[in-house]
Amino acid sequence: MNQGVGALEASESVVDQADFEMIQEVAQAFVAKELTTKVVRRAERGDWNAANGLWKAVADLGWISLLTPDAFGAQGLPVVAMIAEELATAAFPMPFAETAAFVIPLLAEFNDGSLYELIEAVTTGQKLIAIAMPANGLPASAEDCAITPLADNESGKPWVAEHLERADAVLIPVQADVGVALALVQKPTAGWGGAANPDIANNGYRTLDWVSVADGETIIIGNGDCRWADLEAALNVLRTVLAAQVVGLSRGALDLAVAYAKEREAFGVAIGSFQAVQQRLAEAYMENFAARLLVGNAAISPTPVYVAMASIQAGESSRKCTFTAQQIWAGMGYTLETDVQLYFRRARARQLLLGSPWHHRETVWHEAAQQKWAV
Amino acid sequence: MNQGVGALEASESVVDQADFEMIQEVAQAFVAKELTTKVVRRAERGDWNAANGLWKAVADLGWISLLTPDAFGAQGLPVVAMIAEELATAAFPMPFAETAAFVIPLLAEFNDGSLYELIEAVTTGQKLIAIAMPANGLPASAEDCAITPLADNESGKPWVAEHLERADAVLIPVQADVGVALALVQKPTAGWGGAANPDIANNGYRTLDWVSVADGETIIIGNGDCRWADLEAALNVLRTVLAAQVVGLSRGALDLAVAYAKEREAFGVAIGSFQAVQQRLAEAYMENFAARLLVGNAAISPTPVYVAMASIQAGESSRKCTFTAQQIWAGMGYTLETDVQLYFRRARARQLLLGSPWHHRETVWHEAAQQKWAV
Amino acid sequence: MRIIPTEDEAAELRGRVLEFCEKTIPLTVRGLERQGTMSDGDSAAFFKALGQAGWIGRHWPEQYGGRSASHLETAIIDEALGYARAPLSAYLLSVKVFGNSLMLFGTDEQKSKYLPMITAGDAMFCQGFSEPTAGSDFGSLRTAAVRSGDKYVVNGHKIWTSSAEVATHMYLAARTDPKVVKHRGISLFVLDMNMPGVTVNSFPTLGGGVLNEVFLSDVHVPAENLLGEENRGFHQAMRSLDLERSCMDRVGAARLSLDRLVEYVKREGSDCGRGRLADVSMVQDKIGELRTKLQVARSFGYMIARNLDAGKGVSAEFSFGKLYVGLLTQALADATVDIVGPLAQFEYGSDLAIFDGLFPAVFRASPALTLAGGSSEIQRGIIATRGLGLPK
Amino acid sequence: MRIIPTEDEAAELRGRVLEFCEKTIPLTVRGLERQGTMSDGDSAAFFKALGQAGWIGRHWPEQYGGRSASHLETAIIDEALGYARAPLSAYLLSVKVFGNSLMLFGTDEQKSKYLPMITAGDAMFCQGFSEPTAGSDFGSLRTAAVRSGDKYVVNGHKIWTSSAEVATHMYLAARTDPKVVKHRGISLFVLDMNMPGVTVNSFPTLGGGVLNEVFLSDVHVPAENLLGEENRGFHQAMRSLDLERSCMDRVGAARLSLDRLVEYVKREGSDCGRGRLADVSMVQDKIGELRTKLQVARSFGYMIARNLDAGKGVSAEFSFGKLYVGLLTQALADATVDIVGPLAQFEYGSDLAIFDGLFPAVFRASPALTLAGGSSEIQRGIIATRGLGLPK
Repeated sequence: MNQGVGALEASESVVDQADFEMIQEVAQAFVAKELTTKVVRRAERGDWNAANGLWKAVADLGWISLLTPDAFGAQGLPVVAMIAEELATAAFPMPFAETAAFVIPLLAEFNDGSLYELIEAVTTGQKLIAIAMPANGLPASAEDCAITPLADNESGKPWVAEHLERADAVLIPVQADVGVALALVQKPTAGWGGAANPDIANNGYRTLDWVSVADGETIIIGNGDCRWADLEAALNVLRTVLAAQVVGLSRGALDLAVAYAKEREAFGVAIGSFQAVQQRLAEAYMENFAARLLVGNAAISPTPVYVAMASIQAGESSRKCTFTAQQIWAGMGYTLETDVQLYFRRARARQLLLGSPWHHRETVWHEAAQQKWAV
Repeated sequence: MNQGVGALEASESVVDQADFEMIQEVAQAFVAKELTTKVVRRAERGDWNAANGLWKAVADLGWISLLTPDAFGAQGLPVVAMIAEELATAAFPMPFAETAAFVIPLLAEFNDGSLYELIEAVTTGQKLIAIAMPANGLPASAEDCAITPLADNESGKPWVAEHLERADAVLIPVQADVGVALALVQKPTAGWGGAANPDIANNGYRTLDWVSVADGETIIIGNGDCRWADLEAALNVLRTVLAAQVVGLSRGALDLAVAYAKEREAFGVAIGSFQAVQQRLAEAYMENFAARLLVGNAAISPTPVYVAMASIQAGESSRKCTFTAQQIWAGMGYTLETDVQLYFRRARARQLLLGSPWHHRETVWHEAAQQKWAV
Repeated sequence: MRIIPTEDEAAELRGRVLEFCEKTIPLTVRGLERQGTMSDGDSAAFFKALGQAGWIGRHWPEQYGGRSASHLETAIIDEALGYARAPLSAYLLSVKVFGNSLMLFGTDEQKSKYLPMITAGDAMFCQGFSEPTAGSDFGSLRTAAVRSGDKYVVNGHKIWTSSAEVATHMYLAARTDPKVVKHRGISLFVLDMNMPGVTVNSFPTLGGGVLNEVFLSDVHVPAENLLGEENRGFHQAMRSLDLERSCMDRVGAARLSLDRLVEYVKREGSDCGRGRLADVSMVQDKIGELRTKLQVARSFGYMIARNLDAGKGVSAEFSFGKLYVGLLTQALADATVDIVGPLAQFEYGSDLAIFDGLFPAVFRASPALTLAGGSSEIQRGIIATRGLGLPK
Repeated sequence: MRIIPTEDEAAELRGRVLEFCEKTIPLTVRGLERQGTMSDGDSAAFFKALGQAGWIGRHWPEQYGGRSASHLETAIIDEALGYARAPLSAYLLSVKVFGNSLMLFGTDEQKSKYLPMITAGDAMFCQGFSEPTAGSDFGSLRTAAVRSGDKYVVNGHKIWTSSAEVATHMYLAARTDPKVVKHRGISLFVLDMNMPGVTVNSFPTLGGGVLNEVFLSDVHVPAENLLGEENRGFHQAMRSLDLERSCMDRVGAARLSLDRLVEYVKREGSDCGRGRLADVSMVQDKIGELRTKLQVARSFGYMIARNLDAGKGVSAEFSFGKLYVGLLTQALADATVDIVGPLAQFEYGSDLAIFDGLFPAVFRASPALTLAGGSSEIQRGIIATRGLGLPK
């Protein structure tokens, strides 16, 4: 029972409920038919062929371009979040959130007319643009953006980019004379350089090598137009979709746990008939369902407070679902042979990008401190 | 399985393990034979006769005087904590912690020779001395003490005292020219005055009426000798025993829950055979057991960090045990006819006196930030 | 997608309910001040005023005194009533449990008779399901209804009957076929509480209200008061319980507690006389956590209302509503006491009580929120077996 | 009351163990850097060095290579070994599970043969209890040991056999009487891992170590290798598991994680490059909470050791040790990742890894701490039935 668009306070979205449900059916069918965890398993071993092939299929379905003005524009966020969740149930390793909910909307927003071709190439899956960020997390203020791609070589703060190896270009948030801007750097002829950074999800992070980056052809996007507030809004859209992915990864883990609980026997009965197992799975299911509802709210209204709530609850869901799944799968799930551990690792890695839970709770506190009903 | 003295880092206490266990047996026998919840039920209705009678019995057993130099002195704290815990398993409503672990040791410590008679009267149960404190909690610094009993009338901060109605005198921590002191005020001829303050545990709090207090014969104890550090040390001893009471109240609730789970049937079997019920009771038992161990540490070494840890874990135990007990007793436990709700209310009231959990965790943090093993 | 009502319309509706309560509660509610949940006890005067103002059963058809409103609208009203601390026990039982079942299983005559009495605030229902040996275990029901001519003769002992002290009617479950076992052979009736043979005893509760037991001794219930099919009462009763799970009244009550807590921590001197608790990071953090959980509870409530409005039927996921708000309220009640400190222990009637003792009252009542009407364990069992398809 | 050793003596002992590890681990441990719990995998070289330095089995009598030390002393040693991230899988299995059982059930000959081999660091035991169809359900054991003259012929398939990749011996449970059911008819043996018919397959784990399966195909185990009584193996095996519950090694490992976290948060720039996480109240609060839990885990461990030293026997409460430290480690691992943020995801081998990737390694390994050797649910069941006397 996927509620999809389920916001309560935000009451309108241009996406029709019937449209939403139709796209959801397509997404679910796509995952069921095309997208197995073999794809992510191969990718984690360094073989991205299957993942790239499916990326093209995702592009052909039009899902990367949903947040362009031609499609739903910003109003399509509930659809993008839903697709991200569905793809994540199979732990699809390609940067769907980053591309569809950050790169593309930003390029579209600050398109001075010169970017149509690039947007076309990205939305059709011809080109991949990685996003660069400080190693300790997405920028929280203009000061966290790179001084310029070149000069940041001297600040000493490490920057990283996921999927850099396979990217044709990298998008770097930079400080501009007025506000911020985006440096789009094409892959240098000699490659990206920088050290590989093995991470918990085998996502292929590399440290950004500013010397190599300086060799890449660079254009600056949004200079003069883009304020920190614009970038922050874009980051909140990205976080909403990242949270949706966390919900999807959690659901994937939960589904595996339920399936195993039905199948695996102990003391002559399915372990899923034990009350203690039922209680834990039911609780995980509830937290996951709750996370979907709050991500739904954020997708309709990606304000800081809704995004914070969605992030908090996505984290709660991830903790409950992926951990419970490991417990149900027990020793079997502890070997790298089984899928369940993929979700455990990958959900955590995604969740980390959402930011620290106490920052989110502080954001919610400020809302709670101001808002009051009446009486 | 009561571990009693169970500190790990503090390695010595003058109380012999065999002595300890012998007194514990006496205490358990006393509770089993003499102390039913009828006592607290009557007291909550305003009839303190049974409670007063048992107070005399407690005094006769020598338990109020354990922290005098004649008995174990400060080294007797593990025994006092153990007795407090045992008495609390039957929700004994008299101020055992306050008297045996605060009033008496302070009177003994600052006895200039004039207090022998008073100490004798209190330890034999002839006289009861209430302790006064700011309504929002035990003093956290010298500034929280009363300016003088009289002058604080003007500060406007409400002060309260539990058991004041039945007390022959009240002990008020006051600010002194050097450090702090204790004002011992005899009951005024016209009574204590002040409004009754119904509380969650029906403990008979009254607001301190400074005008009435001024009519009471007053002596100042410890003036010139007593520093805030002395009072703080005394408060930590008190908190240790309050925490022991919380552990005892939690255990009382847990015992009732276990008994009911064995007796009450649903779907044709005892509800205690349901796995979900077993899991919750086992967890509550573990938290309670843990709290006893940490109170044991604090009783051997009542430093701020051990007292903080004991308070945190006593709170955890209380939450788990009393709440789980209410859940197991379900509708039956929700009526005031049953005992289980006594523990729920009274454990919470005691726990509040321990101070806020985040203050305790901050204390522990400071220890953690400094201490390190090696490597 | 368009959600009806819009947020502005919802706010307007909520405002009207709150305004009604602000005027009416002081005039109609006495002696319930120590109650932690307003679904613990009741006021016939308030219920009457609520009905006269047209707030009861708005989602029912107009012919029965309703306004054919959406379930979403009812959810908004319930939330506001909870926020206003309106006494709601019989309201919930009359509308959510009895009335909604009647809409499903009742005859036209029965609907025409009882629903207008409810919407007018004249008929207050209590629920006679639980018995000493049959709590969550409905199959152990012992109260017997023996057919005799055009009536049933009822004998039995009901417990935990909230609102029985003021109710005009009881929604009764009784065994009509003693030969079959367990869940079969149970039927549902409307019982007039003024009939000879009905005795109500009240017991004060931890939550500050009362619970009742009701003895039924040769009570003559007319045969026309049978609701639905004879001996099919178990399934009907389960459906009735399904319909009460949105619990928006509790969401509203939780929101009131949280709003009051926020108000308190912003007071100068709230931090042990030194500063504001609102400036303590841990307090902010905890409130941020609780506010998020409140949003979840609310989202569950709206999800349920929307699904009912969309005609999607009852699903296992409805259990989330009740379970989550119960857990939230417990967490909130406990955290509030921790945050406020020793002043949180003073009850209504003490000069030191904050907000008339709201915090200790909510704390005392909090255990009941996961035991009344199906314990958390049972809710989770429903989710596991019905929602996730795990074996029973 | 006098507790031996004193805190000073304990500190001295701990210091010596840590010093030993600091010298020895870099020389003897390779390839285990990504392991989150050092009881996941193993090093024969380290085990040998540990034995030669006299740290193995000190609580055993001197005639068996021990030092007749107290259980408390062993607890202190185990805690220090865990803190030093020493590889401990075979150490724990050889001493806690096999050796301590041997002390209870073995013959003098068996004790004289195996215990000195263990204390010298020459015999490393793995544990052959689990099977594909018999995890926590020991009664479903299928591996068969058929008596044939002066030996047993063993056939079967063991799984989750930690340390089998380096072990010299297996502590084996096999069915010796196929006619009786469930828990009866099981016996325990010592099996030489070098015997023909033993095949070990290793599987990499989430925790960064390996788990093994062992196929036993017509392995000839001498009859003298039977441990205890034939067909009484179930009860003996349960006793063996009882003895491993203090888990002080895990307490030490948890303490290392916490110390490292404290060290990290005190670094300038740890708070997203802006300041110190140590100055964030919520970080202090969480660490204060975890430190308290660590104290609980430690107190449980010492309680168990003291009870063993006092000859009080094994009780249900021993389960607290294992259960609590497992839950603590999970809470700690998760909180650490939250506190440290995105940098916590970088593993050993990354330039960005903190403390060589300790935090992600501990996080990855954390699920195993409540499933290996009896899941949390089973531990709680033991506490409920044996400790609280609830019906089974």
